[in-house]
Amino acid sequence: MLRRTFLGLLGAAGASVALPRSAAAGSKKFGPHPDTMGVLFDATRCIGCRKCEAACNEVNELPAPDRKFDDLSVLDTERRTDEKTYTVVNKYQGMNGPVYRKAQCNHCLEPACASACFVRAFKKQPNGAVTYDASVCVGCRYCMVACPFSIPAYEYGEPLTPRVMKCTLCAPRLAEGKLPGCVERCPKEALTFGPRDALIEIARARIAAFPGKYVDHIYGEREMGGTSWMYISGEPFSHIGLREDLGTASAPELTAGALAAVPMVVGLWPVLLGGIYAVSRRKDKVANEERVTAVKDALAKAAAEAEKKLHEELSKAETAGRRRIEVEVKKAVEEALSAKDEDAEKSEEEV
Amino acid sequence: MTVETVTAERKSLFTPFNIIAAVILVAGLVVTVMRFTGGLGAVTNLDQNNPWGIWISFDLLCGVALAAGGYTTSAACYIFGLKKYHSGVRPAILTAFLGYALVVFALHYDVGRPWRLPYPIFVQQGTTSLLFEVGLCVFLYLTVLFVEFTPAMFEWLGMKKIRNIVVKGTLALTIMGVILSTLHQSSLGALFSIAPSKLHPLWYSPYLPVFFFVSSICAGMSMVIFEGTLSHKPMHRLMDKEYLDNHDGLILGFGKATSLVLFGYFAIKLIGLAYDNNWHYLTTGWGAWYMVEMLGFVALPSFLYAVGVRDRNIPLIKWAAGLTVLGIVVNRFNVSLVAFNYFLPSSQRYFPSWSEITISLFVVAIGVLAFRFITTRMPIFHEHPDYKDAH
Amino acid sequence: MEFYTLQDYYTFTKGVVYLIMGGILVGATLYWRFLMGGNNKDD
Amino acid sequence: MANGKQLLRMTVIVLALAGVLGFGIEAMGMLEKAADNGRPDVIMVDTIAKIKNLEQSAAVFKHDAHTKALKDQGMSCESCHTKDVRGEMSLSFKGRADEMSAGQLKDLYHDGCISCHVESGEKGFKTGPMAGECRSCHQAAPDATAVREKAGMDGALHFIHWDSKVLPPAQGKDTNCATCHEKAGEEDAWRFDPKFAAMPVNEAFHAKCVTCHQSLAEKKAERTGPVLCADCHGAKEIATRKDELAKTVKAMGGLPRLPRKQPDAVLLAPKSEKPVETVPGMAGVAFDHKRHEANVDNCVTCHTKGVNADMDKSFAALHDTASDASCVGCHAARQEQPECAGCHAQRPEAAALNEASCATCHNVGTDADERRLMVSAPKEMRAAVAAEAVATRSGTHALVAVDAIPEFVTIGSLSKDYQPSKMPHRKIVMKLVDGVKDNPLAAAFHTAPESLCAGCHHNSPATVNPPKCGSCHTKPFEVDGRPGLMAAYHGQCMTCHTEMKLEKPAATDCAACHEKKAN
Repeated sequence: MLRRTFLGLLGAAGASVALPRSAAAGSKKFGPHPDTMGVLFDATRCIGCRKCEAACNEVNELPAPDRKFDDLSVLDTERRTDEKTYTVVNKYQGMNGPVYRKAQCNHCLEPACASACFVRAFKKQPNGAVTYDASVCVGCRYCMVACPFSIPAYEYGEPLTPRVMKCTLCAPRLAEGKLPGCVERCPKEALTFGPRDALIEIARARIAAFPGKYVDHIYGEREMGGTSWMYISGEPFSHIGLREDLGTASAPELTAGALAAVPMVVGLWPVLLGGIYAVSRRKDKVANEERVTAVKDALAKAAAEAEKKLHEELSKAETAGRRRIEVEVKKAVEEALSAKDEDAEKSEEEV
Repeated sequence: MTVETVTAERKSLFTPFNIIAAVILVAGLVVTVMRFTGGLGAVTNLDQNNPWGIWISFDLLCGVALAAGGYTTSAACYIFGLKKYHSGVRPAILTAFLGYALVVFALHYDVGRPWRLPYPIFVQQGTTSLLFEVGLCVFLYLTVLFVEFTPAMFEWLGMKKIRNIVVKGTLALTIMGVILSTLHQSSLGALFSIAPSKLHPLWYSPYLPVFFFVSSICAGMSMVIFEGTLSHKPMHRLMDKEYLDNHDGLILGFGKATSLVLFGYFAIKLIGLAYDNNWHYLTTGWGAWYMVEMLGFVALPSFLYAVGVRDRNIPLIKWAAGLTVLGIVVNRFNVSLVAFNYFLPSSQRYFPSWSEITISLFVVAIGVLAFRFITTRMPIFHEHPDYKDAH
Repeated sequence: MEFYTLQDYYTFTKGVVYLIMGGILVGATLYWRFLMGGNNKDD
Repeated sequence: MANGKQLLRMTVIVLALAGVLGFGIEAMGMLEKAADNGRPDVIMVDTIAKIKNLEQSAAVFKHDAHTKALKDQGMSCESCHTKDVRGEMSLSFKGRADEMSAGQLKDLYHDGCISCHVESGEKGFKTGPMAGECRSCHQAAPDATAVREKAGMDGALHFIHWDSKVLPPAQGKDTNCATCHEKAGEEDAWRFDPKFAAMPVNEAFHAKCVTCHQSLAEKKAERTGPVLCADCHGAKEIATRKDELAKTVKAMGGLPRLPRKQPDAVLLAPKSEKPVETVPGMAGVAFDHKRHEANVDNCVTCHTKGVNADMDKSFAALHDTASDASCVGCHAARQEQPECAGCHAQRPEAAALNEASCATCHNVGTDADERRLMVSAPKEMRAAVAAEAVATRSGTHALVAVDAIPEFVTIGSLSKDYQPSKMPHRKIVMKLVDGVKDNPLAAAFHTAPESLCAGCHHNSPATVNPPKCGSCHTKPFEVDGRPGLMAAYHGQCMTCHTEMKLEKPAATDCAACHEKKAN
């Protein structure tokens, strides 16, 4: 009984998991902050020169790479961001020659890393950057599990002070009114920095101007609830290493159901379990009482029966005794009557 | 009795068990030094794509699931009033307490800055994180388990007064334990609900928390049976008549319950499959592996339990328990490792290194040793003579 | 209070809910004692 | 119930099986995919499927393998296909009638196939499956799948038919069109002939082509067409044929015009029987039919519904940029060839359909009265007007004098890390000139000599003295969609090089255009 009740209740909690997907939280909507900035990457413009990588390395004072940034043979193998590299450019084989795509933190509007972090080390800033605070990070790496774009990297080589490393959208430079390092260095303006809304307009305009050149989709406009960093491309996005199966539900929406079940459990389990306890105790008590009564009854019955039996025995014994006496008396009387008949008759009447 | 045990230990210091344990401990200490001097990279095969390895899959996910015996047994005994299982409660609580303590211990290896483990609770609370929920619950539940365990310790130490105070709170502690367990067992599953794109659809489900919770019940009860079987032989001399008399009854009762819960688990997994319309994946290689898990490690043990209970076949129930425990391990590994990052090419997939396995063994060895240390000294498998009929 | 991300909103509401949860656990214990502690022999 | 030990053993077996299945299945998955060799001649015989559910999978029939085997064994098509009274070969299997039951069909095929296999086996030939070898034909996972290209009667292929001496002209005619097109003057009678009306188009074509080719072969004619599936439908075979025909056509100096009395020039303008009062809004277009004939594969490229059907002359149909059959669409497609794409691909304002380009075509009858009169003019007059207009087109590209083109332009206004770039301006222009100078389409549309300049110096009137790039491209990384100067230069040069398929210099070879500053 216990388990089935559990199942039932948790089943209800589980069902609610699937419900709150479309609207953000009930009827409330949380748009991006009006100041949210972003970057638009245009894959038809990128030439794979790695200048953005070099710029990123410089402005973030990251360790020197194993191979120089002007060594373009690096592009032959697909790479991902790591603890020494906030951004990488990868080469993909397109329908008409190579296509390049820059990878870095997409600065989600509803960051999965922030949603996952149990010390709030990640924060979506009003200017769009998702920043990281190493001073509270425990190093659990749940952010890396959560990130749908597989961006955060970890300093596995650091024994005691490992950090999670990822692009900061050059938040410190933005504060100084400068462009992100990679954007500023792009020789083809394949990267455009600006208010996110304006970027979407630009992207739409470009797609409309060259309908044959672009896939009619802005990657990041809605993916995972939308990102600050967005992409347009002439190749299907899945061909340039961007997953098209992420869906539009943001990370907080994905976990909202499970989180919503938590307080319900705390609220209802004491009631439920206390109830079960009380019921089972009461059952025990009732059973106990019944047993006691039953025993009492049984005892009483037994006693009664014994008494009855005794009584019967007694009465039987009495009758028998009486009979014996009678017989004796008779005998005596007969004996007496044999002597004196009339006297005997009288004596019998008297009895 | 305590005195006897200690002398018995001394006689056989070089038993195979002790030698293996010693080897594991030494190897574990070596890796520990490497871990805290060279970083995670020096001892693990973790990389940027695979941030969680077997220290999470085995030590955390399996550890927590298999320690679920604590709350299931105490709930059965104290809340549902199944007093005949009373003799099974203490071993289960002890196993759970050690299990959770070791989970926390193992986490010190896995997280980057272990001394900050209290941060999420005391410094900055990331309340939207399921890991926060897990952390908070594990922290509280470990405390609850410790308090639940203390009567045995106080009896051993002869501290009657305080022991009686704690025992009075048994019901509250048990309910607290069930609440906390419900929450973090399910939240461990919900951890992965944030990454639908990374976990294979056959294992990802909005019902993940429910799956984890229900399977933890099976895991807990099977672990009680399984662990009872394991400890039966070496600990037999410590077990009193009540424990031994009730043991078969406990196995039968738990076997029946587990069989039923496994049935329910199978049913809700099926519902999950239908809910996301994932049938077509069943014909793929992943589907075959999923079927192995579902048929070989859920349906089969459920059936074996049922047969065992009907025939009062104790050995069969014990085998079924072993299979269930293995099945839970398989499930937790599937969710966190095998089906996680399923889309990556095989060259980028994770496989544990020897030093990671060593630490996992090290943790298990410490658990077994602690279990032995405590059971040979404290009244776990037997009742303390002073507290006969105290329940 | 104005929130610009669902994330911030949830952080706030969940924080409050966690505090309430703590209250519920204490409250439930006290209420249980009040409920069970009466003089009702009938139980 | 069963005892524990037995159950344990069963458990172990089930687990082992499941394990093997789990790990082996991926290899099995690969096996399924292995036999994916597309053949044009594979026919899946599933005739019974129209009547009832199949008991067996459809039978895999490789037609060319059979044709060749029959030939090798001295047998003919008649082993499987009967001839009708007219001597035309039936395409269905011998003995098949319309109203046959499933059982009859099954027997027909089984008897027909297996008896023949047995006979040729007895004669000592390598033969096909016999009775009992069901799975050899009825394959659930066929070892070969059908992949057929469209046969495609293009201009050259058409030419070798109508030019062929093997197919004589019909009586009293100059041409042999009637050999295939039974009603002369209604060339696409193919589709409208009641004899073929009930037939799917592909069966009609097979009935016509294959039977004719086969009968010519039997008559030992000088030349005949293919009868094997692969020769018309195999990708490799089609490519070979196209190559060979292209050589022939080249040797002849181009394909002769079809002797069909089609017009040389047509006036595309509103038409009416009676004189009209209102003036049509748009000037007419003189359409050079002759030139277009040479530039398309066949008539139905434009006459999509057949040459005798009315064309859709609506604005939408003729100006649809997405359609290869529309004027504008076809012209736009031409802009995709490398010589044109360098400029056109990166300039939406140079796209096929823009306001400035209307008059390029619509220029006959600029005078309103003339236009009004033309509406009711007789056909001949209209054709004459059109021909006159066509004749005035020069066909050669107007160009700026070479001396007026600066030889070098040094771009140094923003050099920071690199030296100024000395751009070989004249060389670049001449490269563009090379691409268009013999292109009549370009000549017609690039109306002014400075048109080519606008390929780079866009968004300003075409002139030999365009404004400086920096006067528009000012600040970099602005959100108004206009690139900064550096990105404008890079975008212009690199995109053009990519579109024109110029491999050198590579876009990332910075020093090829401007040397790195030494410091």
